[in-house]
Amino acid sequence: MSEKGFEPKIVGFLCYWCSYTAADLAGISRLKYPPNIRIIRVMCSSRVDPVFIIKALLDGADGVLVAGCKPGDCHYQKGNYYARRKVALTKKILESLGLEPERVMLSWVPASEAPKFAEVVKEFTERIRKLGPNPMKERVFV
Amino acid sequence: MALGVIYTGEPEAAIKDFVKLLMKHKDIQGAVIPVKMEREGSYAFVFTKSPEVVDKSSPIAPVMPVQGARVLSKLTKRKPLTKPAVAVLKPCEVRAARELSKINQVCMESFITVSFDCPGVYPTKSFLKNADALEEEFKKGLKGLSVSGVRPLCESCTYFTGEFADFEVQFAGINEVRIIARSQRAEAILKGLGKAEEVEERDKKAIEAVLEARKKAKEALKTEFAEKVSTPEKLLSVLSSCINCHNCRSVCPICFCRECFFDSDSLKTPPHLYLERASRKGGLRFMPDTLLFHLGRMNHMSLSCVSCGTCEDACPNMVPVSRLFALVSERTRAIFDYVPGIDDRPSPFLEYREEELEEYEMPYYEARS
Amino acid sequence: MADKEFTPKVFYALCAWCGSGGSETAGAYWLKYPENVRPFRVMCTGALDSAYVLRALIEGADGVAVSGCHPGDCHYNIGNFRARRRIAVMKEILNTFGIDGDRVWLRWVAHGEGKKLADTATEFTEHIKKKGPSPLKRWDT
Amino acid sequence: MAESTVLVYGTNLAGYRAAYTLAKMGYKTVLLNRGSYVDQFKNQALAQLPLDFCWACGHMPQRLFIGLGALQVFYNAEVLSVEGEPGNFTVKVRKRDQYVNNLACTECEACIRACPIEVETENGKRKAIYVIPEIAWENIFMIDEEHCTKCKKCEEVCPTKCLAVERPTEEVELKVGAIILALEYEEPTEEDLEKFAYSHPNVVKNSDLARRSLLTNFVKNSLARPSDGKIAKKIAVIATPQYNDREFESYNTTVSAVYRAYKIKEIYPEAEVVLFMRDFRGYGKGHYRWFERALEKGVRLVRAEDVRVKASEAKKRSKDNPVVVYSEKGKENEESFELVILVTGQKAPSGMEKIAKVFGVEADEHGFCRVKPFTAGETNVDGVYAIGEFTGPKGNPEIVWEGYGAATEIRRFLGDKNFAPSPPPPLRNVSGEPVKVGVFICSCFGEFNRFLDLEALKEKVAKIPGVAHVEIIKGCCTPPTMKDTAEKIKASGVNRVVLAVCTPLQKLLKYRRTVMMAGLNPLLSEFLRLREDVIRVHEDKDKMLEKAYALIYGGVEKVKRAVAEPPPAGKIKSGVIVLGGGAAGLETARLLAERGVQVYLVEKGKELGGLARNLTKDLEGDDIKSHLESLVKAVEENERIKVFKGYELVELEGTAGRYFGMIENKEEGQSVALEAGAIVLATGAQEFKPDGLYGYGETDRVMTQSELERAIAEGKVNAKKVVMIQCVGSRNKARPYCSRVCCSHALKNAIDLAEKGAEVTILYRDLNTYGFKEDYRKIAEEKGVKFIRFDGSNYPKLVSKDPLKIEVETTEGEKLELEADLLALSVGIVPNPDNKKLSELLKFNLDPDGFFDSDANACPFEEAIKRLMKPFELSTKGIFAVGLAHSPRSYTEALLTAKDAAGKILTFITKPQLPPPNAMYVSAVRESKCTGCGMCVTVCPYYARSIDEERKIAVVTPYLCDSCGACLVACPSEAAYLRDARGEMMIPYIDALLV
Repeated sequence: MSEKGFEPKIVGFLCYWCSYTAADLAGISRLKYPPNIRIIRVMCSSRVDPVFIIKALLDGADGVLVAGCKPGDCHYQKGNYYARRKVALTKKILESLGLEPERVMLSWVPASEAPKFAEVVKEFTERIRKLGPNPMKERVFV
Repeated sequence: MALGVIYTGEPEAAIKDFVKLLMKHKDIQGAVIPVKMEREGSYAFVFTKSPEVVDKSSPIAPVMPVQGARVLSKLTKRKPLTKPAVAVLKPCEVRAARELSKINQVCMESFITVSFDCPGVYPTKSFLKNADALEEEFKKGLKGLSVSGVRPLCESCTYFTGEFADFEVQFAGINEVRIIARSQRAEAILKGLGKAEEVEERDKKAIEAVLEARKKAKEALKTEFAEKVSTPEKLLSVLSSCINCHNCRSVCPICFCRECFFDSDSLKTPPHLYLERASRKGGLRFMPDTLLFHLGRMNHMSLSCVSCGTCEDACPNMVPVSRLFALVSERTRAIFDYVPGIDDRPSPFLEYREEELEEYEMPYYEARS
Repeated sequence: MADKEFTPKVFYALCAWCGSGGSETAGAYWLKYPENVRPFRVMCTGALDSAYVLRALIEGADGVAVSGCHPGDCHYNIGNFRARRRIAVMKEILNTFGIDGDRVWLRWVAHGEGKKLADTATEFTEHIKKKGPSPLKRWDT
Repeated sequence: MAESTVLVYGTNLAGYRAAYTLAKMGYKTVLLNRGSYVDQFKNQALAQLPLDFCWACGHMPQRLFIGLGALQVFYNAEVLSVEGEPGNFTVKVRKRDQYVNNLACTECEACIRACPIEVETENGKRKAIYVIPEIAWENIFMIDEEHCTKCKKCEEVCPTKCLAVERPTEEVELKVGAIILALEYEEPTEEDLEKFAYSHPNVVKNSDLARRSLLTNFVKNSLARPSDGKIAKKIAVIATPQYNDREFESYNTTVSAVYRAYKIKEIYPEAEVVLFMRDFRGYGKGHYRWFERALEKGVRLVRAEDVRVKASEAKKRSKDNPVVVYSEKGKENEESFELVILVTGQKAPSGMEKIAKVFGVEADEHGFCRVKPFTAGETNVDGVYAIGEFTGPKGNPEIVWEGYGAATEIRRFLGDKNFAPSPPPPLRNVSGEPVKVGVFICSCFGEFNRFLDLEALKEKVAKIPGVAHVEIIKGCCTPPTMKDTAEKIKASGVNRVVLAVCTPLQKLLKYRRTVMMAGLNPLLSEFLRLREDVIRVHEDKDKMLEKAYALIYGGVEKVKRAVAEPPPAGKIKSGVIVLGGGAAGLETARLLAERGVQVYLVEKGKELGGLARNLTKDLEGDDIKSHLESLVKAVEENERIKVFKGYELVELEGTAGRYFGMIENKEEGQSVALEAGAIVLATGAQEFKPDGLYGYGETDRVMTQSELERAIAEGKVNAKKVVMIQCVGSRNKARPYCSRVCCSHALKNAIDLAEKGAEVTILYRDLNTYGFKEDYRKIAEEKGVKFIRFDGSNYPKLVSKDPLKIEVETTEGEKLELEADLLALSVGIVPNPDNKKLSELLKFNLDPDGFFDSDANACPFEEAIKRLMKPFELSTKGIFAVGLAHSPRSYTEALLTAKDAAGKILTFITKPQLPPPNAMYVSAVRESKCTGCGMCVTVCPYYARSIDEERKIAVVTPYLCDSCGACLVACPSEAAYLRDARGEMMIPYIDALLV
């Protein structure tokens, strides 16, 4: 599966208050992380509908990262708890479709922890690189 | 005589070659064509720019789970394509697309349509149960346009040639495959490709037997099937398995609304009105408004119905929707002598004459004392 | 069916100009017609959606009469020509299923023609009385 | 300072239309009715409609504008004296108010019940106070002065005190800026119709017949013989003015005659119908069609030279059959009929002498009011106009045009505008409130209690889910009751209103006003007719209660889901593009510019004047040449008119109210962009060239009538024997219309030549000498001009070119050979060959003959009464065809079409938008449902809808919408909807109505 020169395409849904700010900070701090991630800003990780994740995977993303505030830190008090449930559900759906649930990752990245953000991205990219390209994107019928 | 190209060999191969040829034209981008899904299963339309996908395609698919006109509508409802694409369609799909183009739901300029002698298609459900064997049988019966077990509406379809497309593919009743340009645009494309030949028109007699058989089936539909729904009681028993899912409406190429009136808030009345209705009718079946939906849809759409049969295919409970529609639309269209998809006139509901239809008015020549 | 007991319920769609005018004229002259006629006002016969007629036939009306301006007299010039086409289609559909298109009547009535309107209401009620209750007035529609 | 109010004396349609137009332009009008109610003096449209149409809408403008305050009507009015000058007339009027003020009357009929006097009449018994039976569409109460004892019992019981048994005759003094005389049509009297034994019971006037069948339309029972009530089977229809010198033939006579004959055969095919008529003079193609249809149906046509009716006993009780005595082909015949229908003509206005004395106007030789040529009714007195049938027999369209024309011309005498509709009261925002429906049941001051148990009804209604309040009210159609009801609505705190009342057709504005006075948008209300739908038309009290309940239930369910949308607004551009610089175009441009409108006059050629430059004078001898010259001068000197010579329209976008056009001068390579609110099509027409017919083009002794006119003017004609052939190239398959000017043209030349001693013979099919033009036929006959009729299927033939010899077979079957020195061909008018291109550019349909007919674009049904009654202003797409672009017309008539168009344009061009509440009811688009299919655009009769190509959805131009609802039916998903009849309101309405 794993090809030489395979560059995974990763979609990252980042919550506005924590993870997106962390990504901001990472930029300001000139921290390096892989360029494979395409960031989409959402107000809260709970805004990430499972449909978004599946749509991204069906349309050619190799992995999807959902990142938000730490449990208890959510700007909206309880959004990230819902996000956690949604991601868990999505993983189960992918599993039953025969797609690796590892292609979806949920991570808590607080606003101040820019290095953690860079680390998460690096780690996830590597994980996907190992998994190889998403088999869905080559198929005409999805 | 007409302008065209002649191929030898199997019709499907000829169509694929022809589509690839068209795709080489500088003013054409891509093709919309049915392709068999990868594992055992059904067929679907693919919009592709790649000749390899065309190679894998099945232009004359034995089933029609999605009506091609819906595909064209989806592609061009909002804006035309930057350059036209080739679209390989069954005759009923061409007619539906032409009908839709009159009301701005399909941009015909965006497609070079190719259509062919159609043997009909299997009901999707029975096909899926026994795909391999049926596919084999379909291939065998293709050239003679005699495939047994196709949908009842296909059996009685009398507009089964591709003459209303830009390119008509003829193979039934003749040895070779003749592809004939049926529009000025098509002729220009052939000339542009340097492929235009003078091709002889097929003798009408070559397909006369098929036409006769179809006409007979149509008559039977009009008598035998009509008898099955000839009274309100019979009609309601035919509709008794309808679960109001409105699948028939969602797959219909002609039902172009974004939201159907019969799904809208208009029919969602307050609870006490359900009670009023129940008390005057002795009860109220749920889901309600089944008959209203079907008769209402006939009022809206029977004049434009091309009798493609997709609705019946989509029905989970075997309601003969398409035959009901065909039966009705045969009669309603006759009022205006209108054939959807073939007539260039707009829908009869958009026109009127000052003097007509007096037989539908109630005269009043004598006052009551 | 106890025929003697049967008083049909008639749904009478009237355009806002001539049809309604006709019924006002009938009122002005104190012309009597059966009580079970339910007037239903639309702006123009051309604005009478087929769904309304069907709804009435299914939900309790035994017949539907439609009256609007005479051809050429339409307040909106041509609305009644379009209405005529719609009603023709409707009747054909009903006939196909033996529901009887004759349960739907189209008759032009001008503003002044109060007698014609009252006559129509009476005549249509009698006509429907002969036909019996609407076969669509059932619980399983 | 000049006065701004206009006095209209008389109630003909032109007068009504002038009052309407003035109100729309912003001027008040006082209308003087000589009678005591609206239709007592019948005007041409109401007395003599060619076809059986209901004419109820004829009075709509009056009711509307009285309601709005633009129009004041005085009844039993007479003008005593007029003093002053244009702009400042003082008019002394004697008037007596109606016994019952119909605007304040609730029509409860308490007065009728209170009246102790019973009167026996032809139609049965009635009280001394009664409702006028002939006016079916309105309840007009009248007191029979002869029988009334003035006991005043009616006055005592009248709840609104709108009734007074004694109304004093008053004299009032009015200050007005201008005066319009619009006196009505007069039908021949019994005495005038003596020749036709009109006093015999079975001889009836067509107009009486039509009026009698108003309640039923014309049906078989209408043919009941007055003598014994038997349905007549053998019927004669006579076009009387052609055989009677005591009446003038009106525009409608022959058309009415053929229509009546046709109609009898339709409803009673076994009847034998004989039609007596000399010439058929219907000059529209639609009218000609009726002629052919009648013959197809089996009507026997007798082109008799003379007709009279004799009856052995011409008395009202006579039972014998009247006998028609007629001469045909020189032979006298007699035939007896069961029923004789007289299609009568028009008489000169009676009392003209007095009017002439009071107003200073003059009578012409026929006894009608004389007006100046080329004007819309200008009399010899400045500031006094005379319009409609008061000035002579004329067509219904011309009458309407004169109304607009006079209103336009008369504005120059008036001061500042003095009328604007009052703004609506402030409305409460109810969005967010829970729905609370209030039902207000009218008792009509307790009258309804007599028929219906209102308390029981109230109790029943209160149980309907969602009804928060039920109340019985006294009424809401008089100012105090309206105020009272509005307060009750307010106090109840409801936000949806159902008014169970009476006749919304007549009282709609009052109900809307009541709801608005309560602070609610009228879209949140529904008005039901308790009276017309329940109380008056039924008998069984229980069933009535049930029905009333069902109606209210329906109304409640309907308003529950009503939404108060704010009235939309749309802007109108202020300029006008006039295409074509012929007489009609020039006149429109002049009138508009003189009234402050910017005009762009676009002329394709190098010179202004058009086809009229070939004319010197008309049949009546009026000087066309100098009139045209002064018109050109007026246009060229007006600084509000920008003239573009050598330019053509090349592009046009937009719709009524906002057009963007591009004009181009191809020679100079120049183009100019123009913006306008309306477009005037004055592109003219051409004379038919009869190449190859009768040797035309081969010898110079064969020429057309206009070539002959020029030759006469240049003194080049010295022929001794002249033959003229009418209808050359007209009224055939290719051009199935009558050009109406050619007969006059021939007569004009024939008289000129006859005066010079030439022997002139006119070969004709039907001599269309409409109006007073018949006089000139008589003059011609006196001067020795011979008239020979031939049949349309058998035209004269040219048998020799040198000498010119013409063979003709007369309708009597006689073959004649005529020798001539000169042959003149009367050719028709053919449409401008550019019309087709122009129609595509404007997206404006041509009529089947290739002319532009604005009314046909708004209302294609040719015989439609709407063409006459309804002011098509914006529903013509804001495009107005005038002059010969519209139809073949004489110079005078072409100018009239121009004045009409100018008047129509002036009613809207200066307005930014339509005032509410009309605009509240227009159709709208649910954008989330719309797919841009364009079906609503196609079906919209007012061009009010278009597709926004960017968003692919339909959009509405609100000031063009008349809320007919065609769009919502065309749209299967009801993405198009009417604001007061949304789908989600209608289905529950139906469910509840069928309770």
